[in-house]
Amino acid sequence: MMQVGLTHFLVLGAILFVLGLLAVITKRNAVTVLMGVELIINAANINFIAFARYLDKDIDGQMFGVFVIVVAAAGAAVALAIVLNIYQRMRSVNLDEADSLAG
Amino acid sequence: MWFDFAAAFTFIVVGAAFVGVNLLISRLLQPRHPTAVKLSTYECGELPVGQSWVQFNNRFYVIALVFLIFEVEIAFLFPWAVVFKGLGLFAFVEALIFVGILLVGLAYVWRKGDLEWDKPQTGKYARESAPQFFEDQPAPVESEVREHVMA
Amino acid sequence: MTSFDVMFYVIAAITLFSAGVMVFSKNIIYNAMGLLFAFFGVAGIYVMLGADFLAATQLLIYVGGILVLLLFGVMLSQRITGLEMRTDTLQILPAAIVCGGVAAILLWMIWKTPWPKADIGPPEPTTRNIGTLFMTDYLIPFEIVSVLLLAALVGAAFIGRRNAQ
Amino acid sequence: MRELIETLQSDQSFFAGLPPAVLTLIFLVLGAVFFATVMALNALVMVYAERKVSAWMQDRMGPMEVGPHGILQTLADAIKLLLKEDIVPAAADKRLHWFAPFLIFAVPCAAFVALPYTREFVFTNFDIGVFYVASITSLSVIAILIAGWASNNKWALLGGMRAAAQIVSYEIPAGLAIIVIVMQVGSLNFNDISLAQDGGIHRWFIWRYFPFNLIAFVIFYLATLAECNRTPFDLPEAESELVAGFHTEYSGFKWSIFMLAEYAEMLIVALVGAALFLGGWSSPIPGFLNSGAWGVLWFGLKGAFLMFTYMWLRWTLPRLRVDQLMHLSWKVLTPFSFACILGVGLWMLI
Repeated sequence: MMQVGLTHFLVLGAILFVLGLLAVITKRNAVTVLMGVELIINAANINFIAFARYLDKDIDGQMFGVFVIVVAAAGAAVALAIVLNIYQRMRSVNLDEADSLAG
Repeated sequence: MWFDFAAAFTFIVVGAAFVGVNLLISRLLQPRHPTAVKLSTYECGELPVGQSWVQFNNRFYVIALVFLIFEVEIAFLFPWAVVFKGLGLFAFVEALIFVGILLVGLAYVWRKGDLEWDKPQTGKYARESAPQFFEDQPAPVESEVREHVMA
Repeated sequence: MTSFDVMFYVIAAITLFSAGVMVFSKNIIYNAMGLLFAFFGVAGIYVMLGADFLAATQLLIYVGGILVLLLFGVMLSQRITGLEMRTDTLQILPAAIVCGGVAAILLWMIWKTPWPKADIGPPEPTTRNIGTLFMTDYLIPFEIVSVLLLAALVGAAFIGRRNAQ
Repeated sequence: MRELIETLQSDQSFFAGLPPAVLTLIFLVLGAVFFATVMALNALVMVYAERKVSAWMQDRMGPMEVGPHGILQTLADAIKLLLKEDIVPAAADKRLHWFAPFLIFAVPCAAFVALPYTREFVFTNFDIGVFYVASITSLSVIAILIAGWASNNKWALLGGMRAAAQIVSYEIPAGLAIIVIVMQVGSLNFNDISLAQDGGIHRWFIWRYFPFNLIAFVIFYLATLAECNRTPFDLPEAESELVAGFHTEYSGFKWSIFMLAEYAEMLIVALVGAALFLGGWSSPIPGFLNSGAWGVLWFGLKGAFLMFTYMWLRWTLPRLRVDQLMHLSWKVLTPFSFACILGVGLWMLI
């Protein structure tokens, strides 16, 4: 077993990314899809910070990480508001049922 | 740094283990005579109606939303506060702009009444608007009652 | 194996297992619990990469903020009965193909790229540097973040308000 | 702590042969067990004190039967709770019902690690100490929501939702009040913050930049009181309307875990308040017992004083209404804490 280095962190990030992608594709409930999106964002952030530590040796990657977290928070807030609104109109948060623009 | 976080991790694990050991001891000592009535959900002696996983008012969501936005702001203000002493006026003006823009948001939700919770109403208005569950009225639909109670 | 390696495998196992729970469990609250530990594990990974401020931010914003918001969202958007707490899965076969493909490409790329061997020292505290960078190189993004947050707050409050309809 | 481990290794002592990682792990586990025990004892003492204080304020005797002046009463209660049957309602989600006590206890346990106990001996030296404590304590919201949901009980769920809404609302003013102090020190490290207040009662942060720091202290005090769900902010457990709030369906020792966690959280916020505003481990009289292990005494006394005021308030003030609660957090405390940051910032510039 080789010493833990950049590759290990990248592989971990890749697996997390794929798991998040799986959730986004397969889940029917909008809130769970959002959870999958958060997982994907986390996976991307691991890559940013791993590169910052092992390649850049600077903290610019961490700055990116902070901004990514902020954007994720704003995105989650708006997305959940939309989900709740859909729920109130259609009494369902299943994405395949929310296929009408007219509400 | 790694030592500190390793200590924090250890504390979490040991804290959980402490609970586990105590619950195990309790489990070994306690009597266990479950009956159907004992295992029923407690609703002040009434038989439970429906599941409890009911729907709540959206107001909870808006509170959580305002909280999240300001939490992010606090996370940004912490590193700013650390360097504020050394940077002086420039950093102060920057933070002022940053906070000022967000205070507009607070003012917005304040103005729109999102921060209001239902107040108990008194006087004439309350008598008129209070829900009337009397015999001459049509019986309220269950969901309406629930929304009223949960609000 | 150093203790660093051991910690990495422990944290990675926690993260991946809880991410698995998040993806494969059919109960939404269990999904949220899986997400909780996945966020926690990712915070641990940040610590291992020397990003202490970012790890605490992850706990504060993701676990203390976004996850609470998601839980509120779950509780606000479910029907009364417990049956509806289950979430179905769709499109399992195409999803497996797509995800398998993406995973293969990513892993192949990571494997094939000749990453430079880097000598790295012990991690340094980062908060002061992050604060300084906020006030210098990243000043514009710092200010724009507040505009973004304002937009998100106003927009989401408008959409999420009950009587918006 | 790390220095201690290094000394033990370098010596020709009993521990010399062990690899450093194992030695560190042993010490960390011992420390964690110690603090978990402290949390349990803290709850025993505080419950007794709460009974006696309330009795004193209402001009009655309080517990008198078990031991002299009823001093063993809470111990007897603890043994009783240990022997009680643990009821999990048939309708509850069993796994999460079990899981919530673990989470709610582990969170304050993790916060203890970063606090400053004495000048010389720090368990850990977190560079981001204050921020770490603020973020780790925000996790207890999740545990409360899970406990409320898993019980599958209307009172529990409503209590959990209310508690969550209340705690998150008051996290904002508490965080902003902490920032007021961090601005003045320029560090998030608890020991730096305590060091900046060393040298007597007049150097404590609560008196500086008058009145901004005093206002910040009041904001922090009220906000953390609300985060602990204490009276007058105990709406989540308002027994007249919600039975027992989010832990209605918890019985036996699981219920007492919630109590332990609640008292531990009170202890943490009291100690954090003492470290930020009341000088931490430094002695109130310049040069008087101001070194070494005496720091623990001063720190503990300040924390105990704050906890006594929590009890005092509990038996003095009536409970707030929900709308008053939200009003106080968002429309009073939050604007005032921004004003404190503004005032201190301007003052530091001139």
